[in-house]
Amino acid sequence: MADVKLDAPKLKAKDFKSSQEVRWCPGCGDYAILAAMQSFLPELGLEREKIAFVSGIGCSSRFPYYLNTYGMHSIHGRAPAIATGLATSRDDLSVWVVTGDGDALSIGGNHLIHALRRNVNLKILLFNNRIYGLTKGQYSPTSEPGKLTKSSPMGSVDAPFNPLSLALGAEATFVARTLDSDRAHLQEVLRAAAAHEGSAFVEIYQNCPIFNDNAFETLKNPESRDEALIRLQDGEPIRFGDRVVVQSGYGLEVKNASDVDEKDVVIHKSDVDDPAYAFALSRLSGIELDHTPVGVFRNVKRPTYDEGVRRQVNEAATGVDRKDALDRLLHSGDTWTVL
Amino acid sequence: MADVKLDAPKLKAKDFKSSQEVRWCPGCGDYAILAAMQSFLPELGLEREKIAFVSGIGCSSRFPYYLNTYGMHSIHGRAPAIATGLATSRDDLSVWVVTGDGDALSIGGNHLIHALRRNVNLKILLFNNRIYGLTKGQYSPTSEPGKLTKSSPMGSVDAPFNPLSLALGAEATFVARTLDSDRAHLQEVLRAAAAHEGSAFVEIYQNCPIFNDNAFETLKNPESRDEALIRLQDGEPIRFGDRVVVQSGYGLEVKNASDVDEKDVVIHKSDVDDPAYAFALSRLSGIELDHTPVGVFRNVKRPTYDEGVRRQVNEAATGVDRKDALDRLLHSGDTWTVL
Amino acid sequence: MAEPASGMPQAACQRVLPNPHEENLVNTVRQLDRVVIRFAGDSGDGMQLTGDRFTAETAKLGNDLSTLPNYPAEIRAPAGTLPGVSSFQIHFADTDILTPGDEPEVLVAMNPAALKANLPDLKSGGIIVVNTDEFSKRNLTKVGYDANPLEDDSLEDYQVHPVPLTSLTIGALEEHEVGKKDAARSKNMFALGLISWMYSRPTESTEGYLKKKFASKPEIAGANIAALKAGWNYGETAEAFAVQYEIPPASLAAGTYRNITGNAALAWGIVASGVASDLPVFLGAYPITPASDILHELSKHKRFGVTTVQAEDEIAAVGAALGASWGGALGVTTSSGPGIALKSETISLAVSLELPLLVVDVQRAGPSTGLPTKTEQADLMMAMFGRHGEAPIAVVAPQSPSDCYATMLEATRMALTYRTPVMILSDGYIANGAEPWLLPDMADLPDLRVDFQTTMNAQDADGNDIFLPYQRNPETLARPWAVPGTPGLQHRIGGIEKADGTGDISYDPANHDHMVRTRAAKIAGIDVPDIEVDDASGNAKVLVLGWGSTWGPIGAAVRGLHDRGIDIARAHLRYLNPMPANLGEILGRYDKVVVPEMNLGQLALLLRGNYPGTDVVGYNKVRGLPFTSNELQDALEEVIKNG
Amino acid sequence: MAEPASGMPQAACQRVLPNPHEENLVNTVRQLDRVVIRFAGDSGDGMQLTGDRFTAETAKLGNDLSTLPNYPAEIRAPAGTLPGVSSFQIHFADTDILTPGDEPEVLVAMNPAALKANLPDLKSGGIIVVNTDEFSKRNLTKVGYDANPLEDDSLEDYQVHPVPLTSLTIGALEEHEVGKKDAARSKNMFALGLISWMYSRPTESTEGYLKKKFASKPEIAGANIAALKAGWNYGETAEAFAVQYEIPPASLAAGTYRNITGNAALAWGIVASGVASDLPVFLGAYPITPASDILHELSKHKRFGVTTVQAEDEIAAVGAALGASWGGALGVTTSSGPGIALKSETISLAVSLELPLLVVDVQRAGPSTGLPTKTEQADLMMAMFGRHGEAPIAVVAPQSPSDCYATMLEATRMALTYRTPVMILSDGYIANGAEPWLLPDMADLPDLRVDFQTTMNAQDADGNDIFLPYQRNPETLARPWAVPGTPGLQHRIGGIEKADGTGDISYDPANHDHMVRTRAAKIAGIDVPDIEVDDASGNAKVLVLGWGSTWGPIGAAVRGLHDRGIDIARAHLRYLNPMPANLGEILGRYDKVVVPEMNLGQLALLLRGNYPGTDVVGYNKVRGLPFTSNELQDALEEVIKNG
Ligand SMILES: Cc1ncc(C[n+]2csc(CCOP(=O)(O)OP(=O)(O)O)c2C)c(N)n1
Ligand SMILES: Cc1ncc(C[n+]2csc(CCOP(=O)(O)OP(=O)(O)O)c2C)c(N)n1
Ligand code: SF4
Ligand code: SF4
Ligand SMILES: [Mg+2]
Ligand SMILES: [Mg+2]
Repeated sequence: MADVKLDAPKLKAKDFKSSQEVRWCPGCGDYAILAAMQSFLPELGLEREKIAFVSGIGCSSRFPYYLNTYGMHSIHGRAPAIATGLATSRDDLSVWVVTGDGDALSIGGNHLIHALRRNVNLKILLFNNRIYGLTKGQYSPTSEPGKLTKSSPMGSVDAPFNPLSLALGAEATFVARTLDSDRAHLQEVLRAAAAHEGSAFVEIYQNCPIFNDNAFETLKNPESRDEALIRLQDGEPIRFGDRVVVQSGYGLEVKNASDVDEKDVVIHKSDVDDPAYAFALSRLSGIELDHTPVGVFRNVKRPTYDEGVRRQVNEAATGVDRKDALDRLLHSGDTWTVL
Repeated sequence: MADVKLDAPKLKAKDFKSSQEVRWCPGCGDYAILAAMQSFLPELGLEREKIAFVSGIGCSSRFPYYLNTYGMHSIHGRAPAIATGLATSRDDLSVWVVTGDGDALSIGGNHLIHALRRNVNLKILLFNNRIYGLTKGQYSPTSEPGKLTKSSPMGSVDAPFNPLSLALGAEATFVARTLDSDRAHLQEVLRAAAAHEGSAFVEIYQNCPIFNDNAFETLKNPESRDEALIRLQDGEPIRFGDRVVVQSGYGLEVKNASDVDEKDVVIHKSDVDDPAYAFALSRLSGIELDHTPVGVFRNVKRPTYDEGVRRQVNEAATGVDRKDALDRLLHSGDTWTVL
Repeated sequence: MAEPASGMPQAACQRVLPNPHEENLVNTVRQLDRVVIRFAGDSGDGMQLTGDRFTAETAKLGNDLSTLPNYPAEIRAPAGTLPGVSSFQIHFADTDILTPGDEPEVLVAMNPAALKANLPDLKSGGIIVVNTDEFSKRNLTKVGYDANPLEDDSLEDYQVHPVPLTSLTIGALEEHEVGKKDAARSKNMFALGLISWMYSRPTESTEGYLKKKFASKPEIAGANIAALKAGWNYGETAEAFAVQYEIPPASLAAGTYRNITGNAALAWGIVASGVASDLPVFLGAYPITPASDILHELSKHKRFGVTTVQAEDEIAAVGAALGASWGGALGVTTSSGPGIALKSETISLAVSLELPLLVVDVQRAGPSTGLPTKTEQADLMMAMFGRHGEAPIAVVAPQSPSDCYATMLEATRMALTYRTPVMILSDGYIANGAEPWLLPDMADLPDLRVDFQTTMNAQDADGNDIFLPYQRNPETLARPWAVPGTPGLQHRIGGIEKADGTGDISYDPANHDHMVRTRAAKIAGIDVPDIEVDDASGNAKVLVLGWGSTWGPIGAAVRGLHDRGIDIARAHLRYLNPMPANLGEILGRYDKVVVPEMNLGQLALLLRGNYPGTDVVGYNKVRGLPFTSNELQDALEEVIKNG
Repeated sequence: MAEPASGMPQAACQRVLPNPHEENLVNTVRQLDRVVIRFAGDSGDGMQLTGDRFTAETAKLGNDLSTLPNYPAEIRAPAGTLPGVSSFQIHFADTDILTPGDEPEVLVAMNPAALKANLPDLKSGGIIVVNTDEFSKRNLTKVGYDANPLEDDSLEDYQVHPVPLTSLTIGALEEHEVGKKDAARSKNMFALGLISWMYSRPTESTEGYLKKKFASKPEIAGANIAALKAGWNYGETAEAFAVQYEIPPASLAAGTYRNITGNAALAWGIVASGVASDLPVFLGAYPITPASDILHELSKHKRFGVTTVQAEDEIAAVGAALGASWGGALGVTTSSGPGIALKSETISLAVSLELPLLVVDVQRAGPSTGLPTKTEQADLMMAMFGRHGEAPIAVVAPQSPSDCYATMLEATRMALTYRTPVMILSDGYIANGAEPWLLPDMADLPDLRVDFQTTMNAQDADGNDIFLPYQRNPETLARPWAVPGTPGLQHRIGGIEKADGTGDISYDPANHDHMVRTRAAKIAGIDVPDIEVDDASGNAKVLVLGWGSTWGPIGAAVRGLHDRGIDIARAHLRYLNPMPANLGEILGRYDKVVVPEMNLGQLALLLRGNYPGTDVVGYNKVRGLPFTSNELQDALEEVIKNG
C-alpha cells in the first residue's frame, strides 16, 4: 500500500468532499461516519488521487460518491474481490472497502473471508446497521433472532453472525469495532486500520433510523452505555464503569471491580499472535450488546497477499526486455524452420 | 431430520452400495471413506430412501453415486444451499453433504458459513486433501503456503484457512475432525454427527495420492503419529504419547506429561457453550499438523433453522383449508362488485 | 353494470346537473368519460396512501381504473428535495382502460419539489392543485426555483388552484386533540377530500379505513376523518372550484373486483399454484428491487404451506428452491436482472436435472445496477439464452398486474407437466402498477396435481423391475419425479450428461446429441394455446405484436387508431418460449409486424430469426418508463401510412 | 520448402526405393501423401509424451500436421479400464492440413482397453500395432472382452501387428541398470521407435529430449533411448513389417515453426497483448476444465509482468480482473461455461463502467457440468446475451489452436480501443488440439499502447477545467481511462446509470435511452476487418459459413468438394459481435448459406435475425466431438445437390 504517513496533514476535510449531494435519510448514521472519514483522511498524508474507495451495493455503499478520491460503487457483495484486484496490481494506492452487513456478510461473505485469510492490503469498513437498508428493511445476517421485518413477519429464525468472530475464524490480522456516533473513537480506529499492513476489518455500528432505529442505543444512551460499552486500550486493564473483565476458562467474563483482585483484570493486548484471545473478546457480547468491547481487538503482522504476489512478479520481471523475452518464449522448445 | 435410531441396524453395508463402478484413482483416500460410510449407514436405523446425499463438484463430490440412497451430484460449491432447501422442506430425511476443500471453502465458502450459522440440519463432510483433485492439482484454500502447483509455480502466497476455526467463527454447533485411514474413528465421528441436531461439520483428512500424496503422513506414519495425533475423548484428559495438553493464556499448549501436574491437563469437553475452548483447540495445530486433535471439538445444542421455519409454517397452516383460504385471501381488503 | 356505491357526504347530494349555458356557475357538474390524476408530494406526505384511498373510492364507484405509484429511487432523500418526491397516478374511466394514462390532467402538488418534478408530465391546460403553504423561499431554493412559480407566469398554461392545504388542515383540526404536527400530517386527507369532491367520489370507505387503521389511536383517526371532510367541504364551498366532475361507472364484466398490484398478483398466483397442485410451496429469495415485495407477500402466507427462505444470496436462493423441488415441493425463486444473472449456472443444472422450477424475473432497467426502480424489458434474451450450453427453458410473460395471477398458474402447469424451469418475465411497471381484477372463481382453479413416481417403471434384461429416472413420458418427454423418501426408487442425479433412461453418467457422443435434442424438443413441445389476433375489420395490413407490460399502452394505442377508423391488427405474446404454434401463420398474414419493446429489439430479433420472411419493424425506447399510448399511436400510424 | 531433418538412426539409411513389383519384399518404402496415426494406451502408459515426440519428429521433417490429445474424462480410472484410456492422434501430410483427421489409419494399442475404446474409430483396413503382453485373461475381462480379439476373427478387417512390446522392451534393456518395472515403463519409447521407423521419422530429437528430461537420472535416459532404438530396429528387422512409408515434406510458408496447443497460444497471446500494449497483465481465474491450462501457462510467465490470481471463485476472478483494469492493467479472466455463467453479473458491471476486460470462454459440452472434457460451441448465445439489461460486448472466436494468439491480440485491441469487455470463444477442441505455427516476427507485433487520461478534458460553464469521465472519443465512443493515482482526475464510477459526460448518477429517462444506445453503438461501431470469401470458381451457389473451431473440418470438407470439382464458397467468422460490415453483402450473393455448428443452431439464428432474406441451412451435431470432414463434405454436397 501507499506509504501512509500519519502526520502533517496538508489537506483538509473539505478537500475530501466531492461535489455530489449526500443522500441518506435524515439522521442516518452514515452521515457521521462520512464526516469522520473526511476529517480523518488528511491524516493519511496521501494525495487524494492515491486513495481509492470500493463499495458494493447498499445505503452504506454510496459512501465513495461523497469522497473526493477515486471511487467505485460496484455490485452487491463483490467489493472485496474487486478491491483485491486493484490492491494487488497497484502498490501505490491506499485501498478502502465500504460495505454493509448484507453486502459483506450475506451475498459477499465468501469474498470477505478470502480477503481476510489472504491478508490483502485492504481497509474493510463494515457499516453494521443490522438490517438491509437500501431494500427497505429485511433482516440481515446480523439481525437479532425473532426480528420482525417484511420478510420475517413471524420473526426471523436465523441465528446471526458475530462479524468479529467470523473474521477471526477467517484468519484476519486486524479486527476492530467502533461506533458511528463517537467520532474520536471512530477516527482512532481508522488510524490504526490505516497503519496496519494487510487486511484491516472494522465493524462500525451504524444506526438506521428508518428501519432499525436505536439498534445500538444501549451503547449510546448515557443511562446504559457505561454499563455496556467497553473501550479497549492496548496495554491497559479492561475496565468500564465499575466493572472489569477477567478471564474465565478460555473466555472472558465481566465482574464487579470490587470483587476482583487488580492483578486478575485482563490487560488488553491486540498484538497477541494466537487469535484465541481476540476470539474470546469477540464473544464477550453477542447480539444483545450487554458488554460490548470497542477498539482494536487484534492487530498482528503477517505477510500480505498482494505483496507476495508482487514480489514474485517483480523478481521474475526485473531487467527483462519483454519484447525480446516474448520472441524467445515463442521460439522455446522444439521448433523447426522451413526455408 | 428423520429420527435417527442408532441401534439395531437391519441393513448391511452392501445394501448401501450402488450399481455404479467406483472411479477414483487407485489408493485415493475417498475409497476408505466410502467403505466406512457404507458400513456405518445401517446404524442410522433408517430405510435407504430416507437418506439423501448432496455433493458439489470434485473427486470427493462423486461420493453420492456410490451409495444406494437418494443422491444429487450438483454444481461446484452449492451443495450446502441445495441441501438447505431439501432439509428445510423435508423433515423426514437425513440429509448429508459431501464436499471438498475447494468445493466447500473456495467457491462454496459463503453457503457453508451460512448453513453453519443457521444451524440447518445437515451433516457436512468436508474431504480435505488440501488440493484441487478433479482439476488436476492446483492449490486450494487449505494448501500450505509456498506450495508448488501448476497454478503456483513459484509457490503459493495464499495463507490457508483453518477449516475448524472458520466453522467455529461461523457459529457452528458441531465441529469435528477425523482421518480417512482410521475407519473406527471415522465412524465414531459420523455417529456423533448423525446424532447431532443441526449442522454437523466434519473435516476428514483425505489423502490424494496423485496430486498431494502423504499430506497427512505425519498423522498416519507409526513413527510420527504418536507425537502428532491427539484423539479427543469427551470427559477425558487430553494426552497422547507422553505428552499432554494444558491451557496457556486463552489457548492450549502441548507439554511433556512429566513436566505437568495431572490436574493441569485439560479435560476435553465438547459441550461447552462458549466456542472459545473449541476455537483454542482448533488452533493447536496449524497447517503443519504437529499436534493435531481429531474427534469432536464442539457439540452443543441450538435451535435449528429448518425446524424453526417448519414450525412457523406448521403453526400457520394447521387446520387450514387451502382452497377456502385462497378464496378468502383474494376477497380480503377492499373489493367491489359489479352486477 | 356497476352499482355506484352510495354514502357520499351530505353536501355532495346537492349537486346541480350540468348546464352548458351556466358553465361558470358554482358547483356545476360536468360529465367526463375519463381522467388521469396524479398525487405528488414528499415521501413523507403520504401520497401512496392518498392514491390508494382515492383508488378504492373510484373502484367502488364502478369505474375501470389503472394506477401507477412512483417511489423515489433507491435512496431516501431529505424532505422537500426533488429526489424525495413520491407520486401516485390513477386513470379511471367509464369504459375499460388499459394504462394508468400517458399524461396526468390533474396534478396535486404538495410542495415545490412535487410541482417541479411532475409539471413536465402534466397535460397542457391541466389542473394543478397546489399546497401554497409549502412555497416558502427556503423550499423553493431547495429545488432550484429562483422565483415562486405561483407568482410569475410560468404556470399560465394551466388551471392553477392555490390552496393553503397545511394551514387549512390545521385550522380544521383546531378542536381536535392532536398536536399541530399531527394535524399538519393530515393534510393529505384534506387533499383527498377536496379531490374526492371534485370528482364526485364517496369518502365513506376511507373513513372506515381510517377508523380501522388507527383503531388504537382514535384521536388520530378522528383528525384524519375531519381533515377528509374539511377538504370535501372546502371544494363544495370555495368559489375557486367552479366545476365538479362526474365519471359514470364503466360497464365491466359482472363479478367481484379488487385492485391489485403485479407483485401481489404474482405472489397470490404462487399461492394458488400451491393450492392447485396440492404441493407445498418453497420460495428461495434474496431481496432486490422491484422483486422484494413478492418475498414479503409470500412470507405472510405460511398458512398455505408456503415456506419462504431469505437466502444469503441469489445463488443460494435458487439452489434452495431446486433442492426443495427435488424433495417434491413447488420450488420458486424470485429476483430481478442482477440476481437472475447470478442464478444462471444453477438454472442450467435444473435443466439437466429436469426438475420443475419457477424463476421470476421482475425486470428493471439495466445493465448492471442500472435504474433499480425503473421498468424495462431487456432481460428477454437472457431468459432465453443466458446459460452455458444448450439449456432451453420455458419463458412466459404476464401482460398486466392482474394477469400475473393466471400467468403464474400457467407457468406452474408448464413446470410441473414438463419438469422444467420456467422463467416468468414481469417488470417494474407491472410489479408496482395496479388495476382492478375480476376475482376468479375457485371452481375454475385448474387441477395441477402431479403424479409422483412411486413404482418401478421398467424391466431389465432379466425381467427384474427397475427404476429408470430418465424414462420419459412419450407425450411430454417429461421424466419421472421420484422424490427422496420414496421406497425402492433410490437414484442419483447430477449435472454431468446422463444416459437417457437410466440416468447414469454417459460420455457417449450419440447419447449427448440425443439428450441435447430431447431437452430442446421437450421445451419446443410444450402445449401452449394459440395466440389470438384482434383484427376486427379483417383489412389490416399491419400487425402490432407486443409482449409483457406493453399490453396496456399498445391496447390503448390500437383503440385510438380503431376509433379513428385506421385498420391495424393486434396480438400479444404471453408465451415466449415456446411460441404459439400458430404464430408463424399469423405473422405471415401481415405486410409488416410492428414490435414495440422497452429494449433495443429483443423479441424482434427472435421473430426475424425464427420466422424468416416476416417484415419486423421494431419500436424501441429504453427510458425506464412505460410507453405512452400516444407515442405508440403515432408510431403505428406512421408504419401504416408508409405502407 | 521444408528441409528434412537428418540424423535418423543408421538402419534407416538402408532403405530401398519403392518398387511396385516387389511390394511384399522386406523394407519396401512406399510414398504416402498423408496419414493419421493414433497412439492409445492406459493413462499411465505415456501416450501423450509418445504423441508429442512423434509430432516433434514429424514437424522437423517438414510435414504439415495437426494433433488431438484425448485424456480420460474427469476422473482417474483404475489402470487397464476403458475410462482410463488416453490417446493422442496425429495427422500429417505433404500438403497443408486442417484437422487432426477424421479416422485414424494406424492405431497403436498398448492394452485391450485401448484397443476396445479406439477400434470403432479406426478406418476399415487400417493398421493395428498391438501390445500382446497386456492381453491377459484378467485384462481382457476388465474391459468386457469375452475372448481375446487377437485370437478370433474380430479384427479380420484390419492389418494387425501383434508385438509383445513389454517383453521386447524388457529384453532390450537387460543390460541397463534399471529395474524391470522401469524397463517395462519404457515400452512407449519402444513403440515410438517402431512407428518412427515405419513412417521414416528421425528419432534424434527425441534422444536429445530424453537426455535433457532425465538429466538427473542418466540410467533412465539411457534405458528410454535404448528402448527407442530397439523399437526402430525391431521394425527394420522383424519380417512382419513389410512396408515402410514416407511422407514427403509439405511446402509450407518459409519461417520458423513450432507445434502449439490452443490454450498455450491463447496464454501467449495474452502475454503478447501485455507486451504490445505495454500494460501489466492481470489474470483473475478459477480452475476449470478445459481452461485451467491457460492459468497454468500464464503463472509461468511472471517475467512478462503477468500477475495471476487464483481467486476463490469465478465471480471473484472476474471482479479482481475488473479491479485491476480499473487500476490500469490489462484485466483478463478465463473460464469455461459454468464459470462464465457466474461471471455474467460482473461483466454487466464492466459494460456499465466501460472498462477494458478480456473474458475467455473455453467452451465445453453443456448444459450444467455436461461433459467437461468434450468440445462444443453452445455458449455463443450466452456470450451475446447472457447478461441482464442491454449489455452488449464484443465477441470473437479463434479458428484453430495457433490462431488463438492473433485472436487474443485482436481482442485486446478491441478492449483497449473501445474500453469494453471482449469475450473470446475458444473450445475444448482448439484448447487441447495442436498444430504447427509459423512464428510471427516481433516486428509485426501490433502497437496497442493506450493513452491514459492524465489531464482535464472539458470546461465548466465558468470556464474552469474539469474532468468528464464519460466524455467520449467521437470516433470510437470510448470514454477516458483515468486510473486511480492520476492527480486531479479523482472521480467515481458505478453500476447505476450515469449521465453521459459527467458520469454522475442520472435517473433521466432520455439519458438512459441515450446511454443504452450509445453503449450499443460503441460495440456495433467496432472496427473489424471485412470477412473474406474463398469462392475460387466464382460459380458457387452455396456458401458454407462457420465460426470457431469448425474451421479445420469445414476447410477440409470444402477442399474435398473442390478436388471433386464441386463449387462451393466458404467463409469463416472470427468477429461475432460486431459482425463484419460486408457480411450482409456476402450472404446476399448466395442462394443458400450452410452453417455447421456444434450446437443447435446459434449462429444460424443470429444470421437469420440480423440478415433477413438469407436462406440459412444449419448443420448441427452436438456430440462433444469435432465434425469430421467427411460428414461435412456429405452434408454440403447434399445441400448443393438439392439446390
Ligand atoms: C445481485 C443483487 N442482489 C440484490 C440486490 C439488492 N440489494 C441491494 S443492497 C441490499 C442489501 C443492503 O443491505 P446492507 O448491505 O446491510 O446495506 P445498508 O443498505 O443496510 O447500508 C440488497 C439486498 C442487488 N443490488 N444486487
Ligand atoms: C463453476 C465451476 N467452477 C470450476 C469448476 C471446476 N472444478 C471442479 S472440481 C474443482 C475443485 C475440486 O477441488 P476439491 O473441492 O478440493 O475436490 P477434490 O477433487 O480435491 O476432491 C474445480 C475447480 C466447476 N466444475 N464449476
Ligand atoms: S434506510 Fe437506513 S441505512 Fe439507509 S440511508 Fe436511510 S437511515 Fe441510512
Ligand atoms: S485426483 Fe486425488 S482426490 Fe481425486 S480421485 Fe485421484 S487420488 Fe483421489
Ligand atoms: Mg445494513
Ligand atoms: Mg480437494
